[in-house]
Amino acid sequence: MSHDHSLNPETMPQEPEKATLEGKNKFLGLWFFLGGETVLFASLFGTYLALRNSTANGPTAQDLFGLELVFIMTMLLLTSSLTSVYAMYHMKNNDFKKMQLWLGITAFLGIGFLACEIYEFYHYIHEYEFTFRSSAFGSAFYTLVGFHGGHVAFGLSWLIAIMVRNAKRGLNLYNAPKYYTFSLYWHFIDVVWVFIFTVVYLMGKVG
Amino acid sequence: MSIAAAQKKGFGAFIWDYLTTVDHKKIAHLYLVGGGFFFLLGGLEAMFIRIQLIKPENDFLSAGLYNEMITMHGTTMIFLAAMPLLIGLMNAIMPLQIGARDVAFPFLNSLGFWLFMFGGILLNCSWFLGGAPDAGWTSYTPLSTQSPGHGVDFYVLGLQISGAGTLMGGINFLVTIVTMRAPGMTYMRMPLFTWTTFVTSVLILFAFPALTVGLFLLMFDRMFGSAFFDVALGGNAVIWQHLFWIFGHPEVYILILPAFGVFSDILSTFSKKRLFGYTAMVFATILIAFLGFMVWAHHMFTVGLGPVANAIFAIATMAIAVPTGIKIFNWLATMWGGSITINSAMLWSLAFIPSFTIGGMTGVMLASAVADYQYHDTYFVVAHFHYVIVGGVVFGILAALHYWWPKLFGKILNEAMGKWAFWLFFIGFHLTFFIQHFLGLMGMPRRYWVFLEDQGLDTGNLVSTIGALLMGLGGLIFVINIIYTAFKGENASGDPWDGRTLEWAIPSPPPFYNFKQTPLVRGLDPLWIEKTEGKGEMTGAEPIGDIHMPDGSILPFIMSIGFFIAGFGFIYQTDQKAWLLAVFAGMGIALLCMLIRSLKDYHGYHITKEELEREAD
Amino acid sequence: MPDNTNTNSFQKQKNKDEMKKQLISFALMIGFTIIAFAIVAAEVMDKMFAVPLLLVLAVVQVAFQFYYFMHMKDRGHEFPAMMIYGGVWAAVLTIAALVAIVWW
Amino acid sequence: MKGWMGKVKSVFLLSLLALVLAGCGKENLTAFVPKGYGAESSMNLIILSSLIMLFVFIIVFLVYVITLVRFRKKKGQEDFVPKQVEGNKTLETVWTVIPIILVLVLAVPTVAATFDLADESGAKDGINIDVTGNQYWWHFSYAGEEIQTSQDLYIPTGEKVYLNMQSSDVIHSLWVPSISGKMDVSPENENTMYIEANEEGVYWGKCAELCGPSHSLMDFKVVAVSPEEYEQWVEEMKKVDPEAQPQDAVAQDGKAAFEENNCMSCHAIGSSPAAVGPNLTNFGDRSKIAGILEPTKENLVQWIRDPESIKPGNKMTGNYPELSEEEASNIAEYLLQLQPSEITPESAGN
Ligand code: HEA
Ligand code: HEA
Ligand code: HEC
Ligand code: CUA
Ligand SMILES: [Cu+2]
Repeated sequence: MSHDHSLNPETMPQEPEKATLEGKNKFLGLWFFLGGETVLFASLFGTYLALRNSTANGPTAQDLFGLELVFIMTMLLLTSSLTSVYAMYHMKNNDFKKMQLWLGITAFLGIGFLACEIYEFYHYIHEYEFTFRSSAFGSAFYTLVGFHGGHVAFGLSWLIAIMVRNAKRGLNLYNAPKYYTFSLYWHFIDVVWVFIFTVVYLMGKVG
Repeated sequence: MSIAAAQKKGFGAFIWDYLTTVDHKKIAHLYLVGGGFFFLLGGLEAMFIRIQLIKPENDFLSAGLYNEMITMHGTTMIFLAAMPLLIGLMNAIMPLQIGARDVAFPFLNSLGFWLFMFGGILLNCSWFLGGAPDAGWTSYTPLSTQSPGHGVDFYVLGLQISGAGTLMGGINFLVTIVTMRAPGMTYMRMPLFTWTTFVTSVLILFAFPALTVGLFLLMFDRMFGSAFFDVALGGNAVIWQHLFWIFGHPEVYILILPAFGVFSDILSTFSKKRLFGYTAMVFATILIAFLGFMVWAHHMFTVGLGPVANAIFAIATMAIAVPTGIKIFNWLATMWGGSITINSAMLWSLAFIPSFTIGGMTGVMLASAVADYQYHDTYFVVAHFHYVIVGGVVFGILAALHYWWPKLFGKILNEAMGKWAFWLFFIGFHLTFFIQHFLGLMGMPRRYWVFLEDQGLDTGNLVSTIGALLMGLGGLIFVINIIYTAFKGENASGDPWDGRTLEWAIPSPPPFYNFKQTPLVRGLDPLWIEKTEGKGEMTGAEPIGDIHMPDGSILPFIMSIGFFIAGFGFIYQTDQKAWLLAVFAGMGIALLCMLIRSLKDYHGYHITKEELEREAD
Repeated sequence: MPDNTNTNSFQKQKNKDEMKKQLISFALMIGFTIIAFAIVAAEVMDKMFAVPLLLVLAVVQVAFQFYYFMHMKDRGHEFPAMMIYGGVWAAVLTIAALVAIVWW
Repeated sequence: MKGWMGKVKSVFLLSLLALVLAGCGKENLTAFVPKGYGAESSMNLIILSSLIMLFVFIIVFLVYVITLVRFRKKKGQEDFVPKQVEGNKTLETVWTVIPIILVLVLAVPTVAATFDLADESGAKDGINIDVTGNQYWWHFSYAGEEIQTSQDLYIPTGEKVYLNMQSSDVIHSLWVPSISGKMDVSPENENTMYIEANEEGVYWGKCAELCGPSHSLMDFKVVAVSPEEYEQWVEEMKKVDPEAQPQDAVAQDGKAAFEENNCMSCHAIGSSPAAVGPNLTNFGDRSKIAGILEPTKENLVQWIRDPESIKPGNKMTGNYPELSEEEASNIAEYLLQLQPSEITPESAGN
């Protein structure tokens, strides 16, 4: 009954992530968690929207935001969403090597995104003296975007941990759910980012 | 670990067993002990409050201490007593009711408990470290951001940590109910307690994140100089109120719905009838939960949101009377035509009906926005919510404890003491809180450290205090009953009450794998069906076979200690940056545990068929 | 179990088709993103129109993520879908509260 | 509707009167005896909702008692197994529909009253008073007249008085139970409400939102006088000369001490808007010291020397030099002589 053995194409079920009870549980548990995360981010978005004009004579959204960097970040994260889809595609086809490869690309893109974000924050703080404490707008901006960044960072550590852990073992029914739940989480992060670039940056630019 | 080895062990092994357990029944014990302890603490705080208010301008407590007392009373009772006791009951009973061997995430279950426990301990450490939080359990900004000392910091981190535990509990129950029901246990055959566990968990899932965010914002403002609630920098204090109540109102249904489930099961068992209007009961539960998300601003009628918002929220709030009424009448109809046995469990349930009805109706009175301009923040509100909380939730917990004690611990609570405790508590309860409705309208706002002489408030407060002391006495007898039962109690059979649901189909206390064979469910009240059709016991849905059990783990305990340490670090780094070390160390411990957890494989172990068969005789 | 496994050529084909759909949705998402950025960068549109349009574009994109990338449209996703709808419902209320009635 | 409501109301009020006479509730404090527009509005709804609730409770309780009496397990019938009833459509419909109707009956007047009390269309031409809530005292600034008072709010009877309220620190809530419901006073937004007193009198006001240790001591008074008296009071208040020397020597010493001991940095006499502490222009007319103490000299001396013992956490403590008994006593004498007007809480019936 142990699910530990590496799978060969003969024994690979169609949905390895949900083939065991543990897998099913993880799958549902993560989805439910995402339901909760929706409210979490909604509360942050709501706070941001309520405070986005409370700049207390500090820099405003129009002063700060540049579209180029945000566009690059968006492309990085969106693409990483696609690469993780590819990874899951190869998981279904039981091609462990390709799965790891695509996940590696995902991680790479994620790191790129995070680097851009760090650069962006650094830039605001040093060029504009716009900090967490400048105004209610500053607090809300860094909190919302920072929470998302924190999620990305956590996702990356998670991804790297399972990739390294399973590198030598290959795919099995015990770790397939872990990969799959990671990919769901990663997509969700992308969803949040879509709203961030829309609500924070684009709407901020529009005014 | 084989079954026999579990019997005789030293004290150290006993403790170790509980620290590492992932068995839902043992975790339930932990929750009950933890929640019970905090309930006593909260009760003690209530006694101090009432003693302070026994006469006008009393000086039993100082002004600052009084505010700490009410804040800790409210916070402790809601977050550390009522909720954990309910979660404990859910843990103990829900898996049994659906015929499961365990919950979906045993590890998370244990982690949830330890987070709750260490969050609670962290919060209460404030008493010894310069003062407890003093801005009310609602912690309205900017009072809470301006509150000096570290009191409110303890509130923020204590609740953040224990809240994370609760959220895990909620997700765990949801997945358990979705994936682990026994064959034949369809959704519309689940006992009401399981249903309310399910709906409550949904509420937890959607309500707690708002609190999480609120607490983060408060934490950032207090500890890292952000400006969410700082008017000078453009902040807005009302954001906190919205976030708090978007969480807070669903929270009160998180408390009451499980109690509703308890009463549904008990009333039907002791009336020997199936629950009247089962389908309506289920839908009423869901409807209450749904509406519960749309009414939070009824706590904010006097904030000045304007007439449109006030009118909408007034009507939405009143609407909840309808599904709740459906429940009340269905319970009455369940008893109607039945054969009613009255014992302690039933006494608490019967007392619930009129008491809660009063509380619910004062709730509807509060919902009438313009009337609330008078009631708001007075003792009328205090009376309302103690009627629903004590008369609903606390009665529910006590009823459940009497009802399921045999299942939990294999002993029956003493009936005579049960009745004494009940009557004292019941009479004390009405004495304490009924008169508070009038006190409120007579001009006594809540959270008043003293009331002045010559305002006509003396008699009412005296009566209220006397009532509270009676409740204290009742509580004391209940505690004595527990101790007495532990040593001298009558042993219980598997089915002492002629029960109807699956938990009564197995021995008391249940073996750690619960069901030797997963039962086959053939309808609502499965055990009752088997009884009336002459068999008297459940049929297995599968032949006896190996049972897969999860591994115990100490990681949840250590991880929670990590967060606990980090909590202290966060609180004190405002005084001294060196405390950041504690933050890093604590978080490091927690993250390391997470890493170990995800890198190490946990395959559990199997109880073999042979062992099970040996056990049978 | 055999027809449940992925050696099944029918299954393989299905996975491929699925992947194709996902590629298309990715292309659309990128497209929407570019449109959104273009609207803002070009500064041609009035705020009154731009903001709702941006929001619509975002919602559509997110729907792609959920339904295609995360398979919420597939069988066996009834509960996930329910929970996300529930979360969205609570989210909408929360945002409405904080946007509309905080500054009353 | 009106007549019917009126009758019910008078019966209800009579029984309430009995309650009040029995020692429950202090006149001009209790919400049970409304003496102003807002309080009456609320009271109507309180009565209506109480009646609905009484009706529901009686039904529930009757069914409950009958059930318990009739269906308790009987001796000798221990084995009786009742019929397992699944439900009953008609019954279930009845107890869904009736509560809906009852709720609607309550909802309609609630909405009407909510909009009525929020109607501020008269504010432009009416009397406007700016209210500031402070940890633990109230300040009132009469718009259009150069008048400031603290702790005592003067209003004319029979007229809507519009209050524009804001806090200088944390959230407070202004409540005068017998003439009006409450409204929060918050630091970021100005909240408005109107109050209207039907009869002359001095009404107790309270702070209803937790605002710190002395939240329970943040009382104030609403002094409702006839419109003519109000006019007179306004005139007299305007005439106050902050520099005026008191008559007797003790009070003169007191004035000097008041000026020497830093009191003026927080307290103003006259119409200059004081920020940190209460305006003391008509201090001698007050019915209470600091909102709660009887206005005797001993009490005042104690307040001046050690306010902390009276209102824990107040913002006066420790911000001025320590005073000797004599200095304090002189200051007290001076302050108690600040009586600019004939129209006082006493004359209004306290
Ligand atoms: C278990 C907890 C619990 C429960 C179940 C409820 C239930 C309800 N509550 Fe309560 N409430 C609290 C806990 C709870 N409350 C707490 C803790 C506070 C204060 C928080 C704080 O400020 O610290 C509070 C405060 C509170 C307020 C704000 C008061 C204020 O601060 O000014 C309001 C206002 O509308 C309110 C309304 C209601 C209503 C309408 C219900 C309804 O759900 C009740 C429905 C039930 C019935 C109506 C009875 C049965 C029905 C019938 C028999 C049918 C027929 C009935 C009719 C036709 C009316 N509650
Ligand atoms: C679950 C919630 C809960 C419960 C049960 C209670 C129970 C009680 N409460 Fe309280 N209360 C609140 C929640 C609760 N309260 C909240 C949220 C507030 C608002 C706080 C704020 O303003 O911020 C409040 C405020 C509040 C006030 C108003 C304070 C003020 O505004 O100034 C008062 C005053 O009388 C009061 C009294 C009491 C009393 C006498 C009890 C009694 O019923 C207590 C009786 C209990 C005991 C004496 C303990 C008995 C022990 C046992 C039975 C042992 C069990 C052991 C095991 C299982 C092992 N409470
Ligand atoms: C730091 C500012 C400050 C200083 C200095 C100060 N006070 Fe006060 N005073 C206050 C405040 C604030 C209150 C209101 C306290 C409360 O009710 O919570 C008050 C209240 C009073 C009251 C009661 C007022 C009322 O409306 O009932 C009197 C009288 C008084 N002060 C006299 C004095 C005297 C005399 C001095 C100087 C010796 C003095 N104060 C110095 C701030 C100050
Ligand atoms: Cu001001 Cu309470
Ligand atoms: Cu509520």
